[in-house]
Amino acid sequence: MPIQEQGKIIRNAELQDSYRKLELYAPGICAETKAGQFVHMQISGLRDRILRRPFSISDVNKDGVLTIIYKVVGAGTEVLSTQEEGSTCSLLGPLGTPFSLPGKDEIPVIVAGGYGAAATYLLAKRAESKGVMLLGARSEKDLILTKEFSDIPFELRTATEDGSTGDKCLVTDLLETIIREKSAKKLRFYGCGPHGMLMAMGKILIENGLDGELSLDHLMCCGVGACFACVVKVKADNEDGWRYARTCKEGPVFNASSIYYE
Amino acid sequence: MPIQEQGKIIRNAELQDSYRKLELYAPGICAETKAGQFVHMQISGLRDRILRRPFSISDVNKDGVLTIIYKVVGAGTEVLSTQEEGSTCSLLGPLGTPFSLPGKDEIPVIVAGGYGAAATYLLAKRAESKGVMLLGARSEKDLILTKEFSDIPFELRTATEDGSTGDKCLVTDLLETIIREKSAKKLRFYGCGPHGMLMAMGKILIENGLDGELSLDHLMCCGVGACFACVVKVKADNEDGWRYARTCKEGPVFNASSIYYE
Amino acid sequence: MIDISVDLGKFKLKNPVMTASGTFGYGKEYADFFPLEKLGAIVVKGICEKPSHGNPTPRIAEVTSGMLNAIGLQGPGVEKFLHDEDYMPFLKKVNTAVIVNIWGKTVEEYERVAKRLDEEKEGITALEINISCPNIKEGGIAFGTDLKLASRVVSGVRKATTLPLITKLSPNVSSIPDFAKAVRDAGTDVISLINTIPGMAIDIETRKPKIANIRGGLSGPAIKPIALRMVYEAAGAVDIPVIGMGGITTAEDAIEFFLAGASAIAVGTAIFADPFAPLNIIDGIKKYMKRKSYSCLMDFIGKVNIDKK
Amino acid sequence: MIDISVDLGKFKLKNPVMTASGTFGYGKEYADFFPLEKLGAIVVKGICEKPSHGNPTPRIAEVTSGMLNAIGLQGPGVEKFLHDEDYMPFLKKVNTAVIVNIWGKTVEEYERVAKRLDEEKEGITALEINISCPNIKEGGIAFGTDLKLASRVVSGVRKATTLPLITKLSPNVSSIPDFAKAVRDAGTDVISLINTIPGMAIDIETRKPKIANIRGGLSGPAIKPIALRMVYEAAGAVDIPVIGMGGITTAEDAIEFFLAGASAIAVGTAIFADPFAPLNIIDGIKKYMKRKSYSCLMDFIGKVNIDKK
Ligand SMILES: Cc1cc2nc3c(=O)[nH]c(=O)nc-3n(C[C@H](O)[C@H](O)[C@H](O)COP(=O)(O)OP(=O)(O)OC[C@H]3O[C@@H](n4cnc5c(N)ncnc54)[C@H](O)[C@@H]3O)c2cc1C
Ligand SMILES: Cc1cc2nc3c(=O)[nH]c(=O)nc-3n(C[C@H](O)[C@H](O)[C@H](O)COP(=O)(O)OP(=O)(O)OC[C@H]3O[C@@H](n4cnc5c(N)ncnc54)[C@H](O)[C@@H]3O)c2cc1C
Ligand SMILES: Cc1cc2nc3c(=O)[nH]c(=O)nc-3n(C[C@H](O)[C@H](O)[C@H](O)COP(=O)(O)O)c2cc1C
Ligand SMILES: Cc1cc2nc3c(=O)[nH]c(=O)nc-3n(C[C@H](O)[C@H](O)[C@H](O)COP(=O)(O)O)c2cc1C
Ligand code: FES
Ligand code: FES
Repeated sequence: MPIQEQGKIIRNAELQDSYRKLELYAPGICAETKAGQFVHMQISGLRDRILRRPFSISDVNKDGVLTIIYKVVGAGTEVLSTQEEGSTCSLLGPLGTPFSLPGKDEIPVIVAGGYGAAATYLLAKRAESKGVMLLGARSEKDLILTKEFSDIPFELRTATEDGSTGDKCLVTDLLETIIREKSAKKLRFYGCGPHGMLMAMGKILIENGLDGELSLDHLMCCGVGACFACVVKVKADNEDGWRYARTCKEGPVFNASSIYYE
Repeated sequence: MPIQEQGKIIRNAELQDSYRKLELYAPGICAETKAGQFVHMQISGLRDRILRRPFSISDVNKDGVLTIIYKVVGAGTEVLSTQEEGSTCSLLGPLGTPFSLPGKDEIPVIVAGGYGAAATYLLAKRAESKGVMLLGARSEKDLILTKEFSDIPFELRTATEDGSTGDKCLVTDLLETIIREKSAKKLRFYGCGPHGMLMAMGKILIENGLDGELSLDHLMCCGVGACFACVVKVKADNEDGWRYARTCKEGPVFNASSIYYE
Repeated sequence: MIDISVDLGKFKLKNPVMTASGTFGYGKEYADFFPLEKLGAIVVKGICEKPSHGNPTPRIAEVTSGMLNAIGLQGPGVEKFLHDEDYMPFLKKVNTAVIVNIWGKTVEEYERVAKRLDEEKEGITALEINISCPNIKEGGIAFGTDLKLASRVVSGVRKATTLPLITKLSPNVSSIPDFAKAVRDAGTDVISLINTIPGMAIDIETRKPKIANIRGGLSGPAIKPIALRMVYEAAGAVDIPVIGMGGITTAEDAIEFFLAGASAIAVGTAIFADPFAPLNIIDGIKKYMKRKSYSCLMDFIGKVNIDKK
Repeated sequence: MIDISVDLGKFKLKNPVMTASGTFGYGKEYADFFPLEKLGAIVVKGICEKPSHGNPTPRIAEVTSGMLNAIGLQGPGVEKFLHDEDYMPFLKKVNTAVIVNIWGKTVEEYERVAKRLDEEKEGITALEINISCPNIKEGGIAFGTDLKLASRVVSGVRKATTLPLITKLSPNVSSIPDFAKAVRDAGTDVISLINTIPGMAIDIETRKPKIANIRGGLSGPAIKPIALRMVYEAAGAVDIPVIGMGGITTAEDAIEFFLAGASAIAVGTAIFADPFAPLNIIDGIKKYMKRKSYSCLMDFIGKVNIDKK
């Protein structure tokens, strides 16, 4: 059950490039968190911007520490990056429909870009069988949590657009390779990253007669399913063949097969 | 000539009760400051409140340090009180019509309440002849800068409404006493404090055939005479006998005899 | 003893703090966070006749001290609303007033929706007629900015139901008093205002409007002074109760609306920032009343001090 | 080379950034801070026939991301304005466009003021007809919210002067396009908008309105989305140039207004926070144009990308 909790900042430090790692003491939320869920954060000091910001829960531990990996992109994350140890911020969470964990005999294949690595870390950690992480980015410096995924251990394969590390290709190219390579095995696919990447991934899965779980990122307002700001088109049994589903409540994780691709 | 300058906070500490002392490095403004002028301060971090706040310049020194004594009363001063050493805030100043310094052979008599002591400190310091400070407040804890005035040296007489220190009376009662006591001498009267106190003071001076300079406090917007937000009624040579004068430009210091008392 | 119950003519509320339509879903979405019983009333998201998709995305944009939205009234339609477990059946179990916000593309649709709700009115305290949504192509604000159309909608709905009627006015008019009087004459029991104010924002990099629908309705603290002025004008123009809303975030904000003449208030956008805002506002109102030694809301509703010169 | 000069039909400006009437006094007040020549134009505080006191105090109140003002057009009157050293004689020496904002209590007063300015028009670039001040008892917004009165004022002034005319519209109407077309037909050369939006704030301790005049005009970042939407609507409705204003604080804000269709913009309330705001905005516009490889303003004025579906 989601709650509101004052998260106390324990650490707020640079992780890599413009990515930062935020650790918050929020035992109530930690206890309830499932992989793929998010918190909706009110950033104190952002007086003239009133909406909360959603961040995936990257990790939780039994001491009640919740980890978020965020990228500084605008006014909110800018102010967040100046918040000091000891200060607090209000969190609503855990919110959203989580990933379903892979079965014992399934190999999880995670495809991630951007903060997607953070959003799928807890999934990888909690998966009983260890699997493969396909991580994509523009350039080496945007590849985050590579060590952490290797340590789980997950097999890490990387793709960069500029070829600065890993294969010089799109991460979805790695996905197609994996599908060919491991076609005999029982794979479970998961994805989180930029919209374009996820749509490409969904289509690849469907073309191959597969399914998977995709975590979508969308502008949010309430975060709890009340306002209908965050909708995406999903297939539906009506005249139009689609309806708008709320990313914050019915998602952020959707089955690739349930998404309505235009 | 007024300028805009980024003031760098050197010290921002409690002075007494809810009064705080703020020292800023602002050499450009310091060099130009006359007693009774003010700075118009933009408080950083006050994102949803856009107007500047006016504060009297309490002191300046030749090292370019400008001192303000402020009371925490609302959102702006609240945020100001959290600003740390090293941070900056934009200042416009020095603004407003200053006090005229007393002549060598005149005894300055200053009547002050609230932050009025801060607003008249530089006047006292720069006066060639030392004089008398009549300081009033609700209670002992609201009497500020008593030591500083004594050190100038000024003769300090205090009045509190609750009698916790000094005479249990209004500061304007002390003024009437002084006028009687020192009637032979050449006195110059100055006042700064709450509106009611200043109006009472003005009337006492006029009844006694005297004049004086009163520094008025008014809601301000531009601070430079452009918007007509801050007006007070002054006597005028027109049909109505009064006109609205801008406190920020034509004031904050007005002659008691020029104010239109309703 | 402090009494914060409020009498809105045909119905009473245990306290004067409601949720604004569209910002609290159908109640259930917030049931995990606090007991919904604590609210004075729950006003649900606008209901029309058939299920409706609403507008394309992006539907919201954050702006200075507020937000733009063009949700476009996505909703289940009246039948599903009446019978699907997530909507009325759930709300019937909540021990507080339930107000159903309705809209239509035509006067007749308003009437039909009202009639259906009237037929199964158990658990419904009142209807709020939304003639002011800026985000739909047909109906909505077009009704709310034309005196004759506004009257027609209200008198049509009046004939379709015996439920108490609240009419929600548009801020997009030159004279609020004219509209307040028109809808009163057409038979509304209560007036509520304001709905969002049409606004726009443009992404200067893509050069696209930040809202797919080009315009969106502005809500939040930014509009509070405008809303307060309009509530003051509405309350001064008619004798029926007025429900005030628009940017209310704190108890102090709410009290300003009471002083201006609102008998009750609704909290909207503030809920997105803090779901507990309505409860904090209820507490704050009580504290203010205690401090001021007011024993009931009538001690200060409409009691703004205006110097008569 | 980046060219930011702008052609407003009957007159040109060296750059598209002006000061909004009432927020920059008569120019002189800010002359200590920077060379006034840098501005595209100085628009002076509203001028009427006789000296006027304006409203009682308090005249302003700070609200969330904005302010309310009810200055009530305090001013020297047209004769003093023309001859007193602080006003026109000073402005004549400044090498930039000077736009005189005018108002009157009656149509005839508008005409007389325009006529006097026409008679001594040396140094005056254009007149801005304020039919939208919410803060005066007679005239002002009453003219700006009535199509016939708006037309009468503009056509009256049109006859009184050959100076280029800008008409400043009120946001307090349901349809901006109707007013834009009416004043164009009445002979205005340019439209400017928006003026402040009537609002209110109440001190909950004293229970008094925070503005002595009860209502005040809302300005500042809070109104920007509303202003932008209205500029977009006005620019879409008429072919004459539009000057946009309302909450513009940064170059990004200004660029949004250009994209929405404004040919020039005015900075108002932002000047109170930062007198250098107009200059920073000029710089920011140039940087944006450089980054986007635009060589003149026409490369992006009105070029908001609207999906035609
Ligand atoms: C379910 C979910 C999980 C997310 N998890 C993470 C994460 O783990 N790490 C991370 O760095 N980012 C994450 N994001 C994106 C993050 O919410 C935005 O980067 C953040 O809101 C930007 O705020 P800002 O004030 O800095 O940007 P601004 O651009 O100033 O924000 C303006 C508005 O747009 C919204 N917004 C801007 N970018 C996004 C975006 N990409 N997605 C959603 N809303 C946006 C903001 O919330 C705000 O309402 C997630 C988004 C969603 C929907
Ligand atoms: C010429 C002049 C000199 C001043 N010098 C000092 C000084 O040396 N020390 C000091 O403590 N205070 C001084 N003040 C008062 C000081 O400006 C206010 O206390 C301060 O603006 C309050 O800001 P706030 O945001 O904390 O209060 P809020 O009440 O949140 O402010 C809301 C608005 O009201 C204005 N305001 C509130 N109180 C006052 C006030 N008393 N006078 C003018 N505007 C006000 C604010 O500037 C702001 O625009 C002076 C005022 C003037 C006009
Ligand atoms: C996301 C959103 C959706 C809304 N949906 C509706 C609606 O369905 N019906 C309605 O009458 N008003 C709707 N409104 C308007 C609000 O009920 C309210 O009138 C307005 O937002 C002003 O109040 P606020 O500033 O407190 O949000 C909506 C507002 C928002 C922000
Ligand atoms: C203090 C103040 C005084 C104003 N005086 C006038 C005026 O005399 N004439 C006029 O047409 N507009 C006047 N305005 C309106 C502004 O010119 C401008 O249209 C409005 O403030 C919106 O822009 P902004 O949000 O950038 O301030 C005034 C605004 C303020 C804040
Ligand atoms: S953000 Fe409100 S429904 Fe998803
Ligand atoms: S504050 Fe603008 S004229 Fe004084």
